[in-house]
Amino acid sequence: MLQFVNTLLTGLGQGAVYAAFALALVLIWRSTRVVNFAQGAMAAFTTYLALLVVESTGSWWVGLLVALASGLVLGAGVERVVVRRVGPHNELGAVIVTLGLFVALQALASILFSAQFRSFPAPAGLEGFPIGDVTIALTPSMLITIGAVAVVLLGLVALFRFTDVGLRMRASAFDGEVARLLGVPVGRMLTLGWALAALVGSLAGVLIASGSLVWPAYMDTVIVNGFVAAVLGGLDSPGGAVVGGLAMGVILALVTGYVGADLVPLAALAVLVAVLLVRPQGLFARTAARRV
Amino acid sequence: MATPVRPTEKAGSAPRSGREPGRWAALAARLRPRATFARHALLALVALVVVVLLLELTGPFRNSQFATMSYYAIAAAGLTVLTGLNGQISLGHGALMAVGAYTAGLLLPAGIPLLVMLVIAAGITAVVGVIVGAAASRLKGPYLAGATLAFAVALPGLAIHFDEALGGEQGLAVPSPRAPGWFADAVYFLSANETSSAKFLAYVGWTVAIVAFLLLANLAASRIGRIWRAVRDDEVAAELAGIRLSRVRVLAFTVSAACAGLAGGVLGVVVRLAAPTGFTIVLSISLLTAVVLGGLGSLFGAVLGSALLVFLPPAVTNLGASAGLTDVQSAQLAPFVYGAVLILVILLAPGGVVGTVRARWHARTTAPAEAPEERTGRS
Amino acid sequence: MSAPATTTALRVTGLTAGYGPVTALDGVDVHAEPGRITAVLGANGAGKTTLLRTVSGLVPARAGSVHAGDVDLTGAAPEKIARAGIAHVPEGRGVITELTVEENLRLGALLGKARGRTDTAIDDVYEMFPPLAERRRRDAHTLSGGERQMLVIGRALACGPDVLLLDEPSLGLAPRVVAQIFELLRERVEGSRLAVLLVEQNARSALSVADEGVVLNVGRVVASAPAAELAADDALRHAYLGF
Amino acid sequence: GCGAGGRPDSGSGGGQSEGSTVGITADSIKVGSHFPLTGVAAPGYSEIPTGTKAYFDWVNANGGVNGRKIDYVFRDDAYNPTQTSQVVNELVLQDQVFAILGGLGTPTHGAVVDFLNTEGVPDLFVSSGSLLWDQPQKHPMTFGWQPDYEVEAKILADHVAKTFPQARVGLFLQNDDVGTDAERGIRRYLDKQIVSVQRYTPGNTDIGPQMSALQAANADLVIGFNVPSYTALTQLQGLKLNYKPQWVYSNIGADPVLVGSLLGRFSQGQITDSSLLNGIITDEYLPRADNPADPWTAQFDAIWKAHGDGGPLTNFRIFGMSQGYAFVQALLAAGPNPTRQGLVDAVEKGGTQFQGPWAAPYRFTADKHSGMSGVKVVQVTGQTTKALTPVRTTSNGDAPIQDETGGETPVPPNGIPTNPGA
Amino acid sequence: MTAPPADPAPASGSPATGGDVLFAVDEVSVRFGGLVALDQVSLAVPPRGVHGVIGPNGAGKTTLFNVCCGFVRPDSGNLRWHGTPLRRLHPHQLAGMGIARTLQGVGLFRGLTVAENVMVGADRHRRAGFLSGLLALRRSDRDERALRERALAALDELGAAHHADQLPGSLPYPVQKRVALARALVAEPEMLLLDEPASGLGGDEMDELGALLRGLADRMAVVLVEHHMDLVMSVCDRITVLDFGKVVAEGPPDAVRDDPAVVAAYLGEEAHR
Ligand SMILES: Nc1ncnc2c1ncn2[C@@H]1O[C@H](COP(=O)(O)OP(=O)(O)OP(=O)(O)O)[C@@H](O)[C@H]1O
Ligand SMILES: Nc1ncnc2c1ncn2[C@@H]1O[C@H](COP(=O)(O)OP(=O)(O)OP(=O)(O)O)[C@@H](O)[C@H]1O
Ligand SMILES: [Mg+2]
Ligand SMILES: [Mg+2]
Repeated sequence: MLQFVNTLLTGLGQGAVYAAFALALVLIWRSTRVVNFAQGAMAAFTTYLALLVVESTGSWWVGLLVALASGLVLGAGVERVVVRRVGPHNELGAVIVTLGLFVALQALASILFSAQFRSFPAPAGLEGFPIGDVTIALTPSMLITIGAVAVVLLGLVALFRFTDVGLRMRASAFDGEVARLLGVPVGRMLTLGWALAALVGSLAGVLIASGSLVWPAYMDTVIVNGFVAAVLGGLDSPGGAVVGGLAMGVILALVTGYVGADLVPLAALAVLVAVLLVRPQGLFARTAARRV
Repeated sequence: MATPVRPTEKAGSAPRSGREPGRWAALAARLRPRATFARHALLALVALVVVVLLLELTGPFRNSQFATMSYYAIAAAGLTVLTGLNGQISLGHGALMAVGAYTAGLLLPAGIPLLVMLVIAAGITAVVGVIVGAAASRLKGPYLAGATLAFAVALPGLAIHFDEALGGEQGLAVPSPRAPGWFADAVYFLSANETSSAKFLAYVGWTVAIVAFLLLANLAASRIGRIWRAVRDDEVAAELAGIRLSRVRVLAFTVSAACAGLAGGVLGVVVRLAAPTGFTIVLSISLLTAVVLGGLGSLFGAVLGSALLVFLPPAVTNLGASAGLTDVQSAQLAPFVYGAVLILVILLAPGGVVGTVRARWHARTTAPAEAPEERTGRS
Repeated sequence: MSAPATTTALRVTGLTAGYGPVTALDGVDVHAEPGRITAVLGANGAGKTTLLRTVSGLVPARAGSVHAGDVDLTGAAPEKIARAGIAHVPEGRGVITELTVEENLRLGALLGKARGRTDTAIDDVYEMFPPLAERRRRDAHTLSGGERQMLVIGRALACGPDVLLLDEPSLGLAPRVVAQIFELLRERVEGSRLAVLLVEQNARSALSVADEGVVLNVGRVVASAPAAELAADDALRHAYLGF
Repeated sequence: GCGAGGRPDSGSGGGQSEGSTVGITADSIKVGSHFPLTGVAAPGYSEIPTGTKAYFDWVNANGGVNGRKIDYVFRDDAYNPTQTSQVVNELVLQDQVFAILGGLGTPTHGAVVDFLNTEGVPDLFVSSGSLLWDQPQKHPMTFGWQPDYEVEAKILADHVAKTFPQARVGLFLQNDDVGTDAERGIRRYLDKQIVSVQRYTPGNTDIGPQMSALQAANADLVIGFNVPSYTALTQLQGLKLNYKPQWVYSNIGADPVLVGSLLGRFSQGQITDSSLLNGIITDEYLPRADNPADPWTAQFDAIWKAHGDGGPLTNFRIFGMSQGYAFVQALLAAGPNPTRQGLVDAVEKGGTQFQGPWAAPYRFTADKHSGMSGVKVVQVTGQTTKALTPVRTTSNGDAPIQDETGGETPVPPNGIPTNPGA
Repeated sequence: MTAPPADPAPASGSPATGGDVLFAVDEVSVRFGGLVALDQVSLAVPPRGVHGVIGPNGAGKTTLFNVCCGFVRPDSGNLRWHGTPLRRLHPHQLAGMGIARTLQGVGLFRGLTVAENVMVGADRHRRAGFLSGLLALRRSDRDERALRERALAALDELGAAHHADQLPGSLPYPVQKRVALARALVAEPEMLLLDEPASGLGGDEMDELGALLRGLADRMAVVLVEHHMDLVMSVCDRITVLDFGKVVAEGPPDAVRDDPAVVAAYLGEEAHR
C-alpha cells in the first residue's frame, strides 16, 4: 500500500514537471503555432545561468529570478533573431529551425558550462513528510513545484481567456495577416509569446533541476515526455497539458514500479496512440474543424 | 542520382509559356527517352558510373564514409517521399531503420544471403510501416510529430526488453559480408584496385541506394506520386477526386518505411552491429534535417543532405583541432556548427540546396515566377 | 481630432506595386473623400485587390504614396495603417476561423476609436447581422460562407474607421443581404467623415450605391468620374465593366 | 581467385601482414581512441581521455617510449555505435593509428571490435567491464582492462554474504550488460537473500518507483551496479522516502568525490556534506583522487598539474592515466621496434606480470584476454575510505576467490614504467 | 413543409421533370449542437438539367452538399442514387459512383501543374496500379498518356488547355475556377454539384459560365448553389429554396421568383423589382 502511494506520489511529482514543460509548449503553440523543440535546450541554458547565481549568492530564489529573466530575454531574442526570419507557412522550416537551435544550444551549453554533472540545490526540504511512522514521498520541494504549475496554469488560462493581450496573441498566431489588418502588432505579439513561453520553460527547467543533477542533456527525457503530454492533452489546451503531464507521470511511475523500467517508453507510446486513435487532436481539443 | 521528384515536363507536352527555354534545354529535351523507365534507368546508369569513379578514386576511409552516406541517403530518400510528396512529418524513421538493422542481425548469422536479407528487411519494415502509418494516418502536424517521436523513443526499448532474442543494450553483432571473389576480380579488372571491405560495403550500399532511388523516382513520376502530392496540397479536394486519404497516407508511409528498413539493413552490415543506442531520436532528427537541408521532395536533395550529415561533423572537428582547440572542445564544436548550419540553411535557403539552385535556374531560364504562393483565395 | 470635412480621407498617388515580375498596379491615382463612396471597378485581374492590399500595407509599394489626411502612410506596416483608421475587408477568408465569432468582433472593436465601448460596438454588429448574434460563442470555422462575410464586414465596422476598404463585400452573400449592406453603407457614410473605397465585380450595383467611380484596367486607371457619369458611358461600360 | 583480370593472387584473406608497423615512425607512434565527448554519456566519461592525454604528454616530455613520442588522438562517438564505427574508421583508415587504446562502452566498442580485428589493429584495454572482450579466438587483437562486472560482483557479494548473512538484499541495476553480468556474479553468493531486483534505464532520472519497491520489499541492504549520478539519485530518493538500507555500490558508481560533491551542494535541501555516503561499502582497484597519501595519486597529481587542462584531478582522469601507464608498459614490452602483432604478443606473453597503479594483476594470456582479476572491498568513512578486505582476486564462472599476495607496486621514477621484461 | 404550388411545365424543353430520378434526398435532417442546419429536406434530381438550390446565408445549402458527399452524416433521412440507398457514404466513393463536386473556394492542388490537377480528377479512369508505377512498366506510361490526354481534352473544352503546364497559383482567378471545373468534369460524372461557381467572376465570365452549364445539362445532372440571381434564373430548370434548413419553395424559376416567401427571406424587395 505504502509502495503504491509512494509510487503514485513520485509519479505526480514527476508529472508536475512534465506539465510545467508541456505548459510552455502549449503557450508557444497557442501564441505562435510553432512547436518549439528547442524549449528544453533553452531551459537548460537558463538553468545553468541560475546555477551560477545560486552558487555565488547561495539563494535559490535569486537563481530562479535570474532564470526567469534570462528566459524572457532568450525567448524574445530567439524569436527576433531566428524564428521570425522563417517564412510564413513554412511549418517544416520552423520545426527544423527549432531542432537546429536545440542541437546548437545544447552543444553551446556543454562548451560554456562543461559537460559534467552538477547538482542544483532545492528550494526547500528534500525529505518526505512523515505520517505516523511512515514517510510519504512528498517533499516540501515537490509542493513548490506543484504550486508553481498551478499558478502558471491559472495564469495562462486567465491570459488567454480574459485579457485583450491574450486574444491578440492568439489572433497573431492563427492568422497574422488578418491580425495586422486589425491593428495587432503581430511581430510584438509573437515575440511576447516566445518570451513568455521561454519564461515558463525556464521555470520548468529550474523546477526539474532542483534537488537533482544538471548536465547539458538533462532535459532530454523531459522534452520527450513533456511533448507527449502536451500532445496527449491537446496542444491548444493549458488544462490538457497539465492533465496530460500528470497522467504521463503517474502512468510511467506505475509502469516503472510494477512492470519494468525498460517498458516506460513503450507505455508512453501506447497511451499516446490509444488516446490519439480516439481523439486525433488530443484529449481536450475543441471539436474538429469544419472542413468544407 | 539526379532525379528531382518535382513535376517535370513530360515529353511531347504543350510548350511552357514564357521565354525560350534555351538551346541546351531543347537539346536535352530531344535526347531524353520517352519511356519513364528508360529515362530513369539512364540516370541510374550515370549514377552508377559516378559511384564507381568516386569509390575507385578515393581511399578506404572515404569509401567507408560513402558506405555510411549510402544508408543515410536511402532512408532520407524514403523520408523525402513521405514528407516532401505526401506532407507527413515523421520523427520516427530512425526506429524504422532499427527494424531493418535488427533484421540483418538476426538473419545474416543464420546464413541468409545479403540480398535476400535486404529484401526481407524492407518487407518487415514495410509491415511495421503499415501499422505505424495506419495509426498515424489521421494525425497532422505536431500530433503526427509527437506520435512518431514517441515511437522513435519506444521502439529501441523493445530490444532491451527482449534481450534474449535481441541482445539487450549491447545489441546484435552483424557479421560483415566479404566481397565475393568474382566481385573483387571485376573491380580489379576495371580499376586495378583491390577491394577493401569498406569499398565492398560502399558498393553494396550504393547499389541498393540506386535501385531504391530508381524505384522511388518511378513512383514519384507515376500517378501514385501525383496522388501523394494532391493529398498533401488539399485533402478535401483530393477526397472528392476519389482518393482515399487514409489508404494513400498509409501507402506513402509504407513505401517510406520500406526504404528505412532497407537503409537499416545496410546500416547493420556497415556498422556491424544493431544496438538500441544506435537508433536514438538523434538519428530520426538527422534524417529529417538531411531531407530539408538537401531540398524537400527531391531525391537528389536527399543525397546532398546525407552527404552533409556524414562529411560535416568530422570536417568541423578537424578544423577545430587544427585551430588549436582541445579534442574535447572540437568534438563539442561539431554539433554546435551542425545546429547553426541547420538554422542558416532554413533562413537563407528555405528550399534547401536543390530548391535554391532550382529557383535560381528558373529565374535565369524562364520568366521568373513568384514562389507558387496561393493568391488570396475566396472561401 | 475632427478634421475639416474637406480634407481628403485617403489619397493615393502614382501607386505602383506587383508580385515578382508581375506589375499589378502601375501609377494609380485614387482618392476617397469623407462622406462619400468611391467604387473601384475593373475586370478580373485588373489590380483592384492589389490596390487595396497596397494601401493597407500588405503589399509593398514600389512607387507612389499613400496619405490618410495629412499623414504619410507610404511604406508603413499594416498594423500602423490600421491604427491610423483604415479598415480593410479583405477578399474572401478574412475571418480568423480558430476564434469565436465574438472574439473576432472584439478584435475589431479593440482597435482604435471603439476602445472603451467595445460592447456597444459589438452589439451594433449583432443588430446589423442577427445570424451572428445567434452564433456568437461558436468558432468561426463553423460559419457558412456568407456568415463569414457578414462577420468580416461587421468587424471592420466595429473598428470605427475613417476609411473603409471593402474588397468585394457582396461575395457569397444573399441578394437581400447585399442590398441591406449597400443601404447600410449609404446610411453610415451620409453626413459622416467615413470614406469608403468599394471594390466590386458587379459594376452595376456598385455604381448604384457609389458617388464616384474609378475603373482599372491591367493596373492602370482608365476612367475616374462621378458614378452616374460612368454608368451612363456606354462605350466604357462595354469595354471594361461588362454590362 | 583465378584472377579474372590477371590479378596477382595475394592473400585476399587476412589482410594484415605479420609485421605491420602502420602508425609508427622512428620518432612517433600514433594511438587512437573513441569516447563520448558529447551527448548523454559525456558527463564523467569525457574526462578519461584527458587523463590519458596528460599522461602521454608527460611521457613525451620525458623522452617518450624508446625515443618515440606518443601521438594520442581521441574522437567523439556520442555513445552511439554508428558514430563509433565512423570515427574508428577515420582513426584506422585515415589517421592510420598504430593501435586503439581504451575505447569506451559496450555497445559502442562492440560495433568496431570486428573491424579492428579484421584490420589487425591492436585493440587494447577497452574501457568497459563487459565479458565480450575476452574472446581470443574470435578477437585476437582485443583486450579488456578493468575487472569485469562479474568479478567485481562476485567479490562484493562474497563479502556481503559473509558479513551480513541475515540481510535482506535488494539489487539496483542498470538495465544493460553491467546489470546482467553483475547479477550473475551476485547470485553466486547471495541468491537466497535477494528479495527484490530493480532496474533503471540510463537517462530516466525518475527512480522513485524503484526505490519504493525496494523499500516495500524490506530490503535492508541494497547492492547498486550503477553509474555515479544514480548513486546520488538513490541517496536523494532514500532521503525522500526515509529509506536507509546499507548501501553497497560497485566501483563505477561509487566515486565519493564526485557523488559527494553532487550531494554536498544541496545546501538548502539540508544535505550539507557527503555524510549520506558515510558507511557505504564499495570496492577499489585504482588509486583514488581524494587520497593524496597514496604515492600513485601524488604522482598522478603532479602529472596532471603539469599537463592537465586546469580542471581538478578526478578518478576518471586517474583511470585514463592508468590506462596510459599500462599502454606504455605494453609498448616497452613489445621491444624497441614494435609491430602491431608484436604488441599483442607482448601483452599475451607478459600481461600477467604488468604492474602499476592497479591493485590486482591482469589475466592476459594467449587464451584469456580479460583485464584485472580483482578488487578490494572498502567502506567510505568521512572523506576517505578504509579497507574491509585485502585485494581479492577471482575470475569468471565458478573460479574461487582468493586473497592477492603481491602487495602494492611502488611508483617508478617519474611515474613511467620500465620494461617489465628487462 | 408544404411546397408552394409550382408550375409543372418543363422549362425550355429540357427533360427536367422527367419521371425518373437520378439522385434523391429524402427528409434529411442535420443538427450541429443546438442548431438545426437541415430540417427534413427532400430533393429529387433528374438525370439531365440544372437544379438550383438557393436560400439565405446559413440556410444549409453547403451542408446539404456536404451530406450528399459524405462529409456530414445526416441525423436522419436517406440518400438514394439510381434508386439504391446510400449508407455510410464516404467522400472518396463519390467519384467512383459518378458524382463530382466543386468547392466553394477554388481548391486546386498548389504544387501540381494544371494538367496534373485535372489528371487527379481523371484518376477514376486509371488502369495501372502500384506495381506498374513502381517498376515504371510500359503499362504505367500508357496509362499516364491516356490520363493526360483526357485531362487536356477537358481543359480544352473549358478553354484552358494552353495553361496545362503552369502552376495554378499564378493564373487569373477565372482560369483557376475553370481548371477546378475541368477537374470535376474529367471524371465524366453523371451528377455535378457546384457550390457558388460564379462567386468572384465578372459579368462576361458569368455569361460564359451560364452557357457552359446549359451545355453540360444535356449530358448530366447539375445541381447549382448560387447567389447570383441572374445566373440562377437563366440556367436553372428547377429551383429549391432553403431557409433555416427547411425547403420553403420549389419549382421553376419564374414561380420561385414571384413566391412572396422567397422574396421576403432571400431576394429582398429591391432585388425583386
Ligand atoms: N500573390 C500573387 N502572386 C502573383 N501574382 C498575383 C498575386 N496576386 C495577384 N496577382 C496578379 O496580379 C494581377 C492583379 O491581381 P488582383 O488580384 O489585384 O486583381 P483583381 O482586380 O482584384 O481581380 P479579381 O477580380 O479576380 O479579384 C493579376 O494579374 C494577378 O494574376
Ligand atoms: N460543422 C459545423 N458546426 C457547427 N455549425 C455548422 C457547421 N457547419 C455548418 N454549420 C452551420 O449550419 C448552418 C448552415 O451552413 P451552410 O454552410 O450549409 O450554409 P449555406 O446555406 O451554404 O450558407 P452560405 O450561402 O452563406 O454559404 C450555418 O448556420 C452554419 O453556421
Ligand atoms: Mg480581387
Ligand atoms: Mg455555402
